[in-house]
Amino acid sequence: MKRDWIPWLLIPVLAIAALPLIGSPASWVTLTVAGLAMGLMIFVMASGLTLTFGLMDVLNFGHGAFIAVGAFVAASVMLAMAPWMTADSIWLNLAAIVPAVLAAMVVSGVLGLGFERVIVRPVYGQHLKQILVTTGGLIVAEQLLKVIWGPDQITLSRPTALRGAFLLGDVAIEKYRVLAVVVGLAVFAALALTLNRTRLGLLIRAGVENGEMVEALGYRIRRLFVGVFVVGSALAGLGGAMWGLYQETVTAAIGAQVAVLVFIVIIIGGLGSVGGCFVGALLVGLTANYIGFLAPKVALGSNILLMALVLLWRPQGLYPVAKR
Amino acid sequence: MRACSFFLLSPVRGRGRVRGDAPTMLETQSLTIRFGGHAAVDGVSCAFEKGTLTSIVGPNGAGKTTYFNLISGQLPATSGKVTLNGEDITSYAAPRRTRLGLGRAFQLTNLFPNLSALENVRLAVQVKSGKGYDLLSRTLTHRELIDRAMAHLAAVSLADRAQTVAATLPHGDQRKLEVAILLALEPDVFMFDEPTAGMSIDEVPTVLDIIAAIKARGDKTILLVEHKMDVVRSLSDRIVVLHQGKLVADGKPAEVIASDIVREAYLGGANA
Amino acid sequence: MSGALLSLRGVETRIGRYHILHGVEFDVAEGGLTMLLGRNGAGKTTTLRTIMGLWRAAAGEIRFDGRDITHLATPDIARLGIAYVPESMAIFADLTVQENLILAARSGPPDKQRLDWIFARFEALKRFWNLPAGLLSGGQKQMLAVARAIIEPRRLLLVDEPTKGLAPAIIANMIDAFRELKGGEASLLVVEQNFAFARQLGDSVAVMDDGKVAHRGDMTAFAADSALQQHLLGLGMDTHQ
Amino acid sequence: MLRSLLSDDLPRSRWLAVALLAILIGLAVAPFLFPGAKSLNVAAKICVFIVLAASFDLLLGYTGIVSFAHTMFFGIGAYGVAIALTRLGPGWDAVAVGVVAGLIVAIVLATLIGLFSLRVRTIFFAMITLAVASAFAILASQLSDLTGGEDGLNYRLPSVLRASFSLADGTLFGVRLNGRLLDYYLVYFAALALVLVLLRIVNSPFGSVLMAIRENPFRAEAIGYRTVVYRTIASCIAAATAALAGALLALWSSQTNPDTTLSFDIMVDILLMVVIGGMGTMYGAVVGAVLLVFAQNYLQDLLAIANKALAGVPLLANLFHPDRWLLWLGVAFILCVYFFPTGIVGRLRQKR
Repeated sequence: MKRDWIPWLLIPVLAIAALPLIGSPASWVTLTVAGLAMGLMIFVMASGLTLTFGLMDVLNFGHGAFIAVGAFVAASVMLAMAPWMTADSIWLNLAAIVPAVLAAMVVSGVLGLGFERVIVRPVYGQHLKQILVTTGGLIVAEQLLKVIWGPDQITLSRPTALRGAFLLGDVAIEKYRVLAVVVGLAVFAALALTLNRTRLGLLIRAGVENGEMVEALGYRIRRLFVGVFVVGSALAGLGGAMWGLYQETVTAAIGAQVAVLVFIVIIIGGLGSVGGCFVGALLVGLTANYIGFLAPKVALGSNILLMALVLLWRPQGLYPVAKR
Repeated sequence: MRACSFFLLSPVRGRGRVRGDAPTMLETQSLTIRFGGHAAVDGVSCAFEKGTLTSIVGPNGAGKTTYFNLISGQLPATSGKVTLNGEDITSYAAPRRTRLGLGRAFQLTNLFPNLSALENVRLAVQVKSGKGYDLLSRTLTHRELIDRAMAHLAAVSLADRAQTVAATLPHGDQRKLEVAILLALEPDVFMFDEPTAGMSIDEVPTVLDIIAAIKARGDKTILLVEHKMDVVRSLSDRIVVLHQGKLVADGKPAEVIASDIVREAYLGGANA
Repeated sequence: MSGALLSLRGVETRIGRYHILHGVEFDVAEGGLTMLLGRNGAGKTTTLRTIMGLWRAAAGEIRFDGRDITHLATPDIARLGIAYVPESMAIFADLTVQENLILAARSGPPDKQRLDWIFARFEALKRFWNLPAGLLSGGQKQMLAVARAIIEPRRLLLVDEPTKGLAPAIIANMIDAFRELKGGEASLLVVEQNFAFARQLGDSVAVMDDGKVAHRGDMTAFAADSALQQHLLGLGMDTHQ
Repeated sequence: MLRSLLSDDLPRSRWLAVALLAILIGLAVAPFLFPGAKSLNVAAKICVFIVLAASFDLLLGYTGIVSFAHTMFFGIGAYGVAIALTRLGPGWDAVAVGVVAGLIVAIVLATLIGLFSLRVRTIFFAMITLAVASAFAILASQLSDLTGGEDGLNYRLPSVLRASFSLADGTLFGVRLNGRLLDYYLVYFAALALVLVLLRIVNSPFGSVLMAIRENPFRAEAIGYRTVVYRTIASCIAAATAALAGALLALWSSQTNPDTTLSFDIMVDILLMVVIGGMGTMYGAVVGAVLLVFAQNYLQDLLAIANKALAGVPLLANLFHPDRWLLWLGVAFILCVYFFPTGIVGRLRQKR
């Protein structure tokens, strides 16, 4: 089979097409890095959602709750370790960030486990109820966040080592964005390797196609699904933590806001495809930054426009999943 | 009368049939659909005349239901043509074909489960009345639709279950309701996909009587997919045999049933 | 019945609102090959799916190797040593031929000798080893589906219409493969429309009609009784006369 | 007469009939029974939300479509009137222009979204509407020249609707007969009429097709109904009605901003109203809207009492904080979806 590379080509095509419009190469580099960073953060949050949909036909409208929880948990840990965050040593900074991010992932993951049991499991296969009940889950989760952390937004500042920018000539690249790109690529590489090179990955891919046959081969797809759901929730927590540091503020509504971008990305990618989700996320990130620079007022409409264009071209998304 | 002569076709490809006197109501020309590389229906050409009942038989996977889906528009043809009453309907979506007079009953019962039996049939009556887009009158004021729906329910002896929610009807009654919906569409071409499947023995005659009654009117065209050969034989004017997506035999019931090619299609080449 | 590896007693299955099986009863002997025949819609596929746990039996009992498996989950049933080749073949189209087989071999990398044995019968699988299975032809997919079921020794194979859409030469290979398997390591329950194939392979036969087993017995006797075949297998020319 | 007015869709439950009658009469006499600007405001809000929830039920309950863009149409209606009144001055001609423009925009958008995405599965449609609605909300706050941005618009209503306008000298039952009273009855009767129209639509031949599509879209298509067309028309009607509800809100409150018309919070409120009241019953939307607006005002008082009692306990006290009323309704919502899919009205009708 010929691999379908055209969607991947869209990324460089979009970047190159933007260059003459933006004019200044320096601004272009800054915007491109910013777009990649944003796209990769969204990818981290969206990857789990697209896989759970592929596996069990479950779409969790409450996914945003995990993003928000990740942001809050990470913020709490980092605020508690404020001296290390503000210290002038990259190692002390990291010693604060790493546990914060891990805590965010663990808490989101555990929450995902509970969410799957209480909210998602009773409504398998019933889409209308699923949409309603997971939205209900989001409402309750958002309120609980306010119960625990209070209704006000939390201000969070990045650690010393991640403030400022690298200067290459007249090009400024924010350090934090570079970190976001690195982490996002690492997550993508890990997911791609797992899916393509491990038995577990084979099982997940097979399960997305035909869960019943995977069961008939002797594997428990339910367990697989719960595992993917939990990992997806943990990744949403990681993404939430990164997004919180990126915005430098955390509010209970953060989840619902970012979830909209996440939905756009997985629709563009073709529900169920990790590769499509990756391409979609980068396209969304780049478009948002380019348009944000060129015509700030319509920046958010640009994602909708992008989605509409992609769906006109490929109505099932960039990489539709072959179903039974 | 029809002049259906009997052909044995070794390598069959779309071909003409000897024509009868009755006008052709429905015709497929080299109708083909491929899934991937596999042709599920492969160049089937066949004309169905007004006032006749044709049974389509063949072993599992021969492409009978797929052939039905191509005719009624549930699947798009890869190539070939479908004409209804002389009009090329190949590119039409299913609803339009239905409104033009193609009526189909489904193999697996396919109702509006939480609506009453009457409402199921009334919705079908309503299609041709053109009242579907009427949003400001009350449904209950359209007595004529309700009366006609009741008449169709009575025709399948379900009149006393009119107010029962479809999902709670016993299986046999659901099959009858399916037939009532088809009657209510008042089509020119009736397509029955195993109408007696899953019915208890004593319920089968009701449905067969209905089919016989439609046939007796003489102005309708009936296509029937059925496995019970005694049913096929007693009702059909003509039998068409599909095997691996191709039309392999076509002719009078007695001749087709007795033919080797049919035996081969069913039993896999053994002289059992 | 002694020596029965699989036995069904009074199995009833409902799918949604439909009552499909009405008390199915038959056995598959240890080391034997039972052909499950019957016309369309008689309930053969539903029977296989019920054994595999893909539909739940509403009543009755299914025993495998003396153990009640009626209420086990599908993966647990598979792990007892039952493999299933569905009618739809259910190939993982996005995975390569190799990956399909790696998944099917639960206990580790596929055994080299066994692979060679499979390649000898289904040569196309070797040729398209690294190709996504979705690109195989219908017949090649069927080979892969069967190969997936026999990549490791299993005690019972449930095979739904293995010859559908196959060329005669490949059918011959399929017959070879099943012959070698039965009696040796595996017992088989095969749903089949192709009677020529069925009579060559089957030791015993169960014929289904309207969700029940209408006839059980020896294949040789059944193959000799053409009136019974015609009555049960759907042509029924001599009935109701 | 009553049958015709209710389009043969009678309450079919004594308690439901009592509740509906109480709502109908209660809202009619509200200005006299509970005088004061605040309670009149609550009553008017109930009227507006009844229309909004009922129009959403046409989609969710009757057609089986989940749209998260319903507040967008509500906002379009409100902003249509608000912008027209701001730009053209406080006249009825401006109101007419605003209402018509809002309706046109709403219908065009609903048609576009419908034709574009109603062919696909429920989930797809829900996601797309969510995305479109959020983009629209941000767009509205960005185009501050037109919409006043985050602050919204403050404008003057036509003079007959203002408090300074005197309908007649003196008072009736101690209530001044001024323009606000007139405005309230404008909202009340418009809402009543719209609900009756929606009731008629769901009980019309067209409405029966919608239910058929909800039950089995494949079969509806097979007997000859073009489901995409019906679904699109249904979303256009729902969008237009939501826009009219928005216009009523704008005519009542003399200010329009994103928080009161476009926010996701309002969308959540509508969902709660329809699901808790009872999907696919139309009366459920009425009951749900009343319940929710009441809860917003009185559940808070109840929670405040619990909050005081638990003042010492750290997390528990927060759980019963008056601002957390939505938490409890959210829980009720989830329980409803699981255990009472036909909501309050469905329960009442079962009991008879």
